[in-house]
Amino acid sequence: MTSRIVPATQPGHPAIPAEVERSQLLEIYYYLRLTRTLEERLTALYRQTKVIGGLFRSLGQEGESVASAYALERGRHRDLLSPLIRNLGSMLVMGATPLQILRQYMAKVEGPTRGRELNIHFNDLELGYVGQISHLGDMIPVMAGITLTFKLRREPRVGLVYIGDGGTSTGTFHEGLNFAAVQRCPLVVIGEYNHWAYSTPPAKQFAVTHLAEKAQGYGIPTVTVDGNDVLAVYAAAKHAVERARRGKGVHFIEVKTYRRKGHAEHDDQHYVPEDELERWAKENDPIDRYAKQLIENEWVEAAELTAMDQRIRDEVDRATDACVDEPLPAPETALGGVYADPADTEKLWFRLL
Amino acid sequence: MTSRIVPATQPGHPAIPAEVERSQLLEIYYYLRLTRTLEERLTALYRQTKVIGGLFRSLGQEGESVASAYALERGRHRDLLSPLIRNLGSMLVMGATPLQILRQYMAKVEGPTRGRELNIHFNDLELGYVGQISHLGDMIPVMAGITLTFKLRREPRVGLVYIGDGGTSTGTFHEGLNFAAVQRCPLVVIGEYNHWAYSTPPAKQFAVTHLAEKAQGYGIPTVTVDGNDVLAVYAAAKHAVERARRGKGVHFIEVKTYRRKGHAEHDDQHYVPEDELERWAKENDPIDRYAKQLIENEWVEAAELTAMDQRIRDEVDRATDACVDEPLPAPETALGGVYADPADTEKLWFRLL
Amino acid sequence: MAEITYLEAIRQGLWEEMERDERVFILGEDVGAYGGAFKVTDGFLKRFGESRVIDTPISEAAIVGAAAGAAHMGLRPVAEMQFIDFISCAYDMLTNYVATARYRAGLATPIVVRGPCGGFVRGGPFHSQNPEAAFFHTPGLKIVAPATARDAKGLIKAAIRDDDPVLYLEHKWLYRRIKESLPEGEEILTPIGRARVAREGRDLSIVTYGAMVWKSLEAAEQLDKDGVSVEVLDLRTLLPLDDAAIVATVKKTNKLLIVHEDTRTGGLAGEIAARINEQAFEWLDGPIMRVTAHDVPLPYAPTLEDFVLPQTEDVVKAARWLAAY
Amino acid sequence: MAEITYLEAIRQGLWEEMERDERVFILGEDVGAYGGAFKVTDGFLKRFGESRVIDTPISEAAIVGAAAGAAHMGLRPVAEMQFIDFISCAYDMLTNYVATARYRAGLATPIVVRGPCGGFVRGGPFHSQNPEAAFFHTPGLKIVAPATARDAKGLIKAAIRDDDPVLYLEHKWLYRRIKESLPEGEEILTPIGRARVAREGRDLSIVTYGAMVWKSLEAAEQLDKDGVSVEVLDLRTLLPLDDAAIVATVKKTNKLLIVHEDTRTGGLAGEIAARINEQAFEWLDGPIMRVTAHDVPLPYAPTLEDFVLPQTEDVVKAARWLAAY
Ligand SMILES: Cc1ncc(C[n+]2csc(CCOP(=O)(O)OP(=O)(O)O)c2C)c(N)n1
Ligand SMILES: Cc1ncc(C[n+]2csc(CCOP(=O)(O)OP(=O)(O)O)c2C)c(N)n1
Ligand SMILES: [Mg+2]
Ligand SMILES: [Mg+2]
Repeated sequence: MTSRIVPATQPGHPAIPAEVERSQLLEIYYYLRLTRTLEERLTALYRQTKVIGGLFRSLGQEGESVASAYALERGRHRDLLSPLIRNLGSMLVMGATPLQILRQYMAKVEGPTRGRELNIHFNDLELGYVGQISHLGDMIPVMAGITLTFKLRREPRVGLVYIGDGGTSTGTFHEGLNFAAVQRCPLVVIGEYNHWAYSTPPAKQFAVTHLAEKAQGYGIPTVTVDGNDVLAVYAAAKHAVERARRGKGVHFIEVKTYRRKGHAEHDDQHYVPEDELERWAKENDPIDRYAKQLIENEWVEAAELTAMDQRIRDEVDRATDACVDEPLPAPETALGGVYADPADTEKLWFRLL
Repeated sequence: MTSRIVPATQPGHPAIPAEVERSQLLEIYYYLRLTRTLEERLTALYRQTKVIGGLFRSLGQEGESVASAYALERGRHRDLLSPLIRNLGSMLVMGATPLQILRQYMAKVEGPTRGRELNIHFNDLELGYVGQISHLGDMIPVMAGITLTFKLRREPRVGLVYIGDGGTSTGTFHEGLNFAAVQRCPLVVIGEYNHWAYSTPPAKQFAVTHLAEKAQGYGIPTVTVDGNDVLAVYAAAKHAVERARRGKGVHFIEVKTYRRKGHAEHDDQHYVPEDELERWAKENDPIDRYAKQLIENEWVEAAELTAMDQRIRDEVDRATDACVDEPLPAPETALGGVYADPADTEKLWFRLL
Repeated sequence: MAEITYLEAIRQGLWEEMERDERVFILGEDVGAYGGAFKVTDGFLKRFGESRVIDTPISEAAIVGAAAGAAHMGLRPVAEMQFIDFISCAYDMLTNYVATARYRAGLATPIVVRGPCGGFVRGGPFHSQNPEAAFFHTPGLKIVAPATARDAKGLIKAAIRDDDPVLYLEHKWLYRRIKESLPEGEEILTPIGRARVAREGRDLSIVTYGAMVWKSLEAAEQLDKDGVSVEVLDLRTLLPLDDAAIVATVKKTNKLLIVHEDTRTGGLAGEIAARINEQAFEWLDGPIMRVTAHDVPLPYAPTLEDFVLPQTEDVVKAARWLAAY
Repeated sequence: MAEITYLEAIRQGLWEEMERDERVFILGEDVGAYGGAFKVTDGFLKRFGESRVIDTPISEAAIVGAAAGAAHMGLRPVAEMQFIDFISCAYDMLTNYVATARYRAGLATPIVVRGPCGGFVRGGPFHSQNPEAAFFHTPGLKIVAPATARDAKGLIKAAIRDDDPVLYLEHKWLYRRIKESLPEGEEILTPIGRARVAREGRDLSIVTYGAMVWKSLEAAEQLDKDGVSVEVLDLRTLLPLDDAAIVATVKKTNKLLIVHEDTRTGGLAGEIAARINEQAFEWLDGPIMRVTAHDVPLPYAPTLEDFVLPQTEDVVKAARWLAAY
C-alpha cells in the first residue's frame, strides 16, 4: 500500500524496455505529436473564432495522457477509459480521430455529438472511451460502475480514469474511488498533478505533498511517476492495468507534470511564478524528452520522426479541410433524443404561430 | 503524519494520570452513567410508545463520547462540538440536560426544538453544540466553517466533530475534512469505528483496516485509540484539542468501539455474528472498565459510585416526571420561523374555510 | 389470489424482474444481509447472491453513478436510497450525468432509483421528503409514484424495463397500509406516462398522486354524501405528465383541484395549472385550486406534522368550495 | 456618474459591503489571485487580504457548508460558484442543511451563494444552466435574479444584509452587455421580495426575470408599433415571489404571458400560473401562457442553442397571439 516514486527512465540506457516493440515506440511518438499538432491547429482555429466556446490545451501533459492510454488493450469491446478535457491524447490513442475532434470543437453537424456537447465530451463505448461531463469527479463513480460490470461478468477488461489535482477535492472522487476499492473493480486511476487547478496551486487544494498519499485512504496501491517521462508512465500504467486485469482491484498512479498553458485559452496565467513556464518548456517537455531518448538510444532515426511530423501535419490539414466549412446542425435537430421514447421533444406552441 | 495505536490504559497503574483531578474522574463517571441511565429510560419510554419515532442507542460507546467531549473547554462561547445520534454523552458533557433530551424525544412543546426535530438534533451555540441533520457527513463542512471562524478571529477555540465508520464514505466528509486540513482549522475529528453502519460491516464500507488510514490522505496527524478505554480517549482527545488550539490544525482520532444495540431499537441485529455482542458486553463495557479502574486503583471508593448511580437515577426520574405529561406543541406553531422575515409562513386557504 | 401489501407488491415486482432478466441487479445501503431498511429486498441476497444484491458504502452519488456506468454496459441496475431524502446527495449525478446522457452523448442509461418517500410517519424533516419537484425539472428523467399495490408492482416492472432512467417514489405510509389482491400468474405492467381514473365523477376533478390518492378518495366518498360528484385522477407517472388524461377530466368536470403532499411553492401543481391554462382554459368554470402541504420543512411532532400536511378534511373543504364556485 | 456594467455593479456592491462590514468575506474557487472566472472579485485579494478572500478546493458542498458554519458564528460569507451549474454538487447542503437551519434549530445562516447562470453564450449543457427551479421548492431559502446593473448592485448588497440564506443568480450574458449610470455616493439597495415594473402597458402583462427581461422589453418595443401595449414586470426576487405585483399587473391588463429562459416543465412559470388562478382568476381574459426554453438539456452549437432558448421573436409572436385572444 505504500507509495513509491518511480524513477525517471534513464537516458542513455541502450536497450528498448522489455515488452515494448520498436513499432510501438513509433506509434507512441505518433500520438504524442498528433496531440500537439492537433491542439496547435485548434488554437489557430480558436483565434479565427472557428472554435466555439473555450479551448483547453494539454501542452506539456501529452506524455502522460498518451502513455497511460497506450497501456490499455485497444480494439472493439476491450478496455475503456474516461478522459478529462486535457486528455485529448488519450482519446486519440483509443481511436478518436482528428476529424471528430475538429468537428466537435466547431460544433459541426457531422461531429460525434452533432453539436450538442463541447470539446472532447463524447464517447464511443465500442472503441473504449466514455465522455466526461463538466462536473469534476463524476466520472469516478461512473467508471466504478463500468468496471464493476467487467468484474460481475468476469470479462478480462480494465477501465482507466483521469482526475486532476483539483478534481481530487470533489466528493464524487472520494465516493467513487472508495466504492471501486471496496468492490475491487478493475480500475486504474491516473491522478494528474499538473500544479494547477485553474489558478489554484496544490497547497490550496490539499494538505498532502503527493496525490498518491490520498490513495492510502482507500486501501489501494499507488505509485508516483514522472509524468513527462513517457516510458515511465507507460510502465507504471501497464503494471497497474495488468494487475487490475488479474483481479487485484484498483490502482492509483500519480503523474507529476505541468500545465503549461492557462486553464483555457483566455487565461493569461498571471498567477504563475516567473520563469516556471519557461523552465518546464525548456527542460521538461515530454515530447522533446521522448524524441531525444529515442534518438540518443538509437532506437529510431531522427529522420523517421521528422517524416512522421510531416505526415501528421498533412493528416491534420486534411482533417481540417474536410470539415472546416461543414454546416452546423439544423436547429430542429435539438429536439431529438432526450428519451428513447418519445424520440422527440415537443416543439413549443409559439414556434408554430 | 503516521498513525499510531495508543495502548489501552494500564490497569493496576496506581497514580491518577497527570492533569486529571480526582473530581474530574468522578465527573466523567457521572456523565457515563448519566448517558446510560438516560438511554435506558428512553428505551422504557420507547416501549411505552412515548418516544416518537425511532430510538438510537449508544450502548457500549458511551466512553468515547463522554471522554472526547470532556477534553474540550466548556462554558459559554468556548469550544464547540457537533454530535451524531450516538453521541448523547457528548451533548450531556457540553451541558444539554436530561430534561431537554427527554422532551426532544417525546416532541414536547418545551423541548429545545419545540417538536420540530427528533432525537438529539438540537443546538446551543453558547454552550457549544450544534445539532446534526440526518444526512451523514454534512456536519464536517459546517464544522470546518465554524472552526475557520475561530481561526479568522484568532479566538483560542476548538471544534470537535464525530463521524461514523459508515459516514466516512460520504462525499461531504471528504470535502469538509480536506477543506479544514488546507485551512488548518482548529478541528478535531473523532472517527467512530463501532463495527457497523446499520447492517454494513467495515469490510463493505472501505478497503482499509483502520479509519486512521483515511486521515493520511488529508495530511493531518492521526491516532487510533481503544474507544472503550475512557482515559485513553480522553488523553488522545486532550492532546489533539490542545494542539488545535495552538494553531496546529486538524487532528483525526479513530476510536475503536462497538455498537452493542441495533442501528435503532427496531433492528434485531440478526446480521451480527454469534457471541460478538455478549463478548463485548462482558469483556469490554466502557463503563464497567472505567469503574473497575477507578476502584482497583483506589482512586475512588466503590460506595461513591454506587451513591452516584442512585443520584443519577433520581435525577432521571425527576426529569421524566417533569415532562412526560407535558403537551405537544400547538399545531399552528408549525408556521413560525422559516425566515427571519417574514416571521410566519402563510396559512393555506383551505384552512380558512 | 392472496392479498398483498404495497410493499410486498414492490418486492414481487423486483423479484420477478430479477428472475426474468439476469441483467437486473440491486445496489444500495443495507439491501443485502438486512434486506433494506424497510425489508423491500428481504430474501434477495439469499436467492440472487452477492453479485446481484450489492451492499454499498454510504455514498449516494457513487451508488447512482455506478448504476449509470453499469447501465451503459448493458446491465439494468436498481439502486435503493435508504430514504429518498438522501437522493439529494446524488442530485448532481442524477440530473447532470444520468438524465443528460442519452441526449448529449447517445448513452443509454436504463437505471431505476427507488426509495421510500413521504410523510405521515413522524419521520421529521429528513425522513419524510417528497423530492419529485426537484427532479421534475429534468429532461431525460422519468418519475413514477404508485398509489396502489397493483401499480407499485406494475410500475417497478415497467421502470426496470424502460430504456431511460426512472426515479421510483414509493410512499412509506402506504407500505403496509394498502392491500390488494393481485392475480398470480398474470404479468402486471403499468405503462409509464399514463394516469388512471381512480374514481369517476361529474362535478369536479381532483388530480393527485401517491398517498394523496387515498386521502382524495376518502374525501370524494364524503363529498358524495353531500351530492358532490368528484372524479379522482391518479397520475401514477409524474414525468412525463399524462396531459391527455388531465385535460380529459377537466373537460368533463370543468373544475380542477390539484392535491399533493409536497409543499406548495414550486410543487407539481403549478405545472399542471399552467398546462390546463394552455390546453383547456375555455373549459374552466372556476380557478384551478391547490391543496398541498404548507411551505415549511416537515416538523416531527404529530401535532405539527398533521397541521403542515394536507388532510382528508382539507380536500373535502377545498373541493366543496370549488364545487360551489 | 459613470456608466458601469452589470458585472461591475456586482463587483461594486460586494466591495462596498466588504468595506462597510468586516464580517463579510468571500470564498470560492479561484476568487483570490485570479479574481474569479469572470473577474467579479478582481482586486479583492489585494484590498481585503487572504483571510477575507479565500481560495478553496474544488468542493462545492464544503464551500456552502463552511459558509453556513461561519454564518452561524456571526460572519457574513459570500460563496461563489464558478458557474452556477456546480451548485448542483451542493444541492443537499443548501436545501437540507442551510435552508432548514432556522426552522429546525433556530440557527441563523445568513449566507449568499452567487454565481453566473444562463445561456446565450455557447456554454453547452453544463455552463449555461438556470437552476432556480430546483431551489425554488425550498422553504427557508431566498432567490434573487437581477436583470439590471442597478439591481445587480442593489440585490447583492441586500442579499448580504439579509438574515437568511440567499441564492444570487447573475446572468453571464448580461455581465458586459448591460450598462447603466449609477449615482455615486448614494447607497443602492434593492428590497428583496419586490418586483419592478420595467415597462408600463395596458393590453397584456409579461412577467419575467433575468436576461429575459431584455428580450421582453425588445419584444414590447416591437409590439408597440403594432399597437399592442405590453407591461413588463421584472420579478427580481424569485423566492419569495412578489404576489402583489404579479396580481396587480394581471388585474390591470387581464392577460398574462410568463417568460423564462429555463426549460418549460417544472419551471417557475407554473407556480405563477397557479397563483394567478388562485388570486386573480376572474380578471383573466385569456389563458396564462408561457414562453420558455424547450425541454432539453441546452446544446452547444449556436444553431441548436438559439433554437432551444426563447428569443425576442418568440415573445413577440406569443404576445401577439395572446393579445388577440
Ligand atoms: C464540480 C466542479 N466544480 C468546478 C468546476 C469548474 N472547473 C473546471 S476545470 C477546474 C479546474 C480543474 O483543475 P484540475 O482538476 O487540477 O484539472 P486541470 O485543469 O489541471 O487539468 C474548475 C474549478 C467544475 N468543472 N466542476
Ligand atoms: C447521506 C446519508 N445516507 C444514508 C443515511 C441513512 N443512515 C442513517 S445512519 C446510517 C448508518 C450510519 O453508520 P455509521 O456512520 O457507521 O454510524 P453509526 O450508526 O455506526 O453510529 C445510514 C446508512 C443517512 N443518514 N445519510
Ligand atoms: Mg490540475
Ligand atoms: Mg458505525
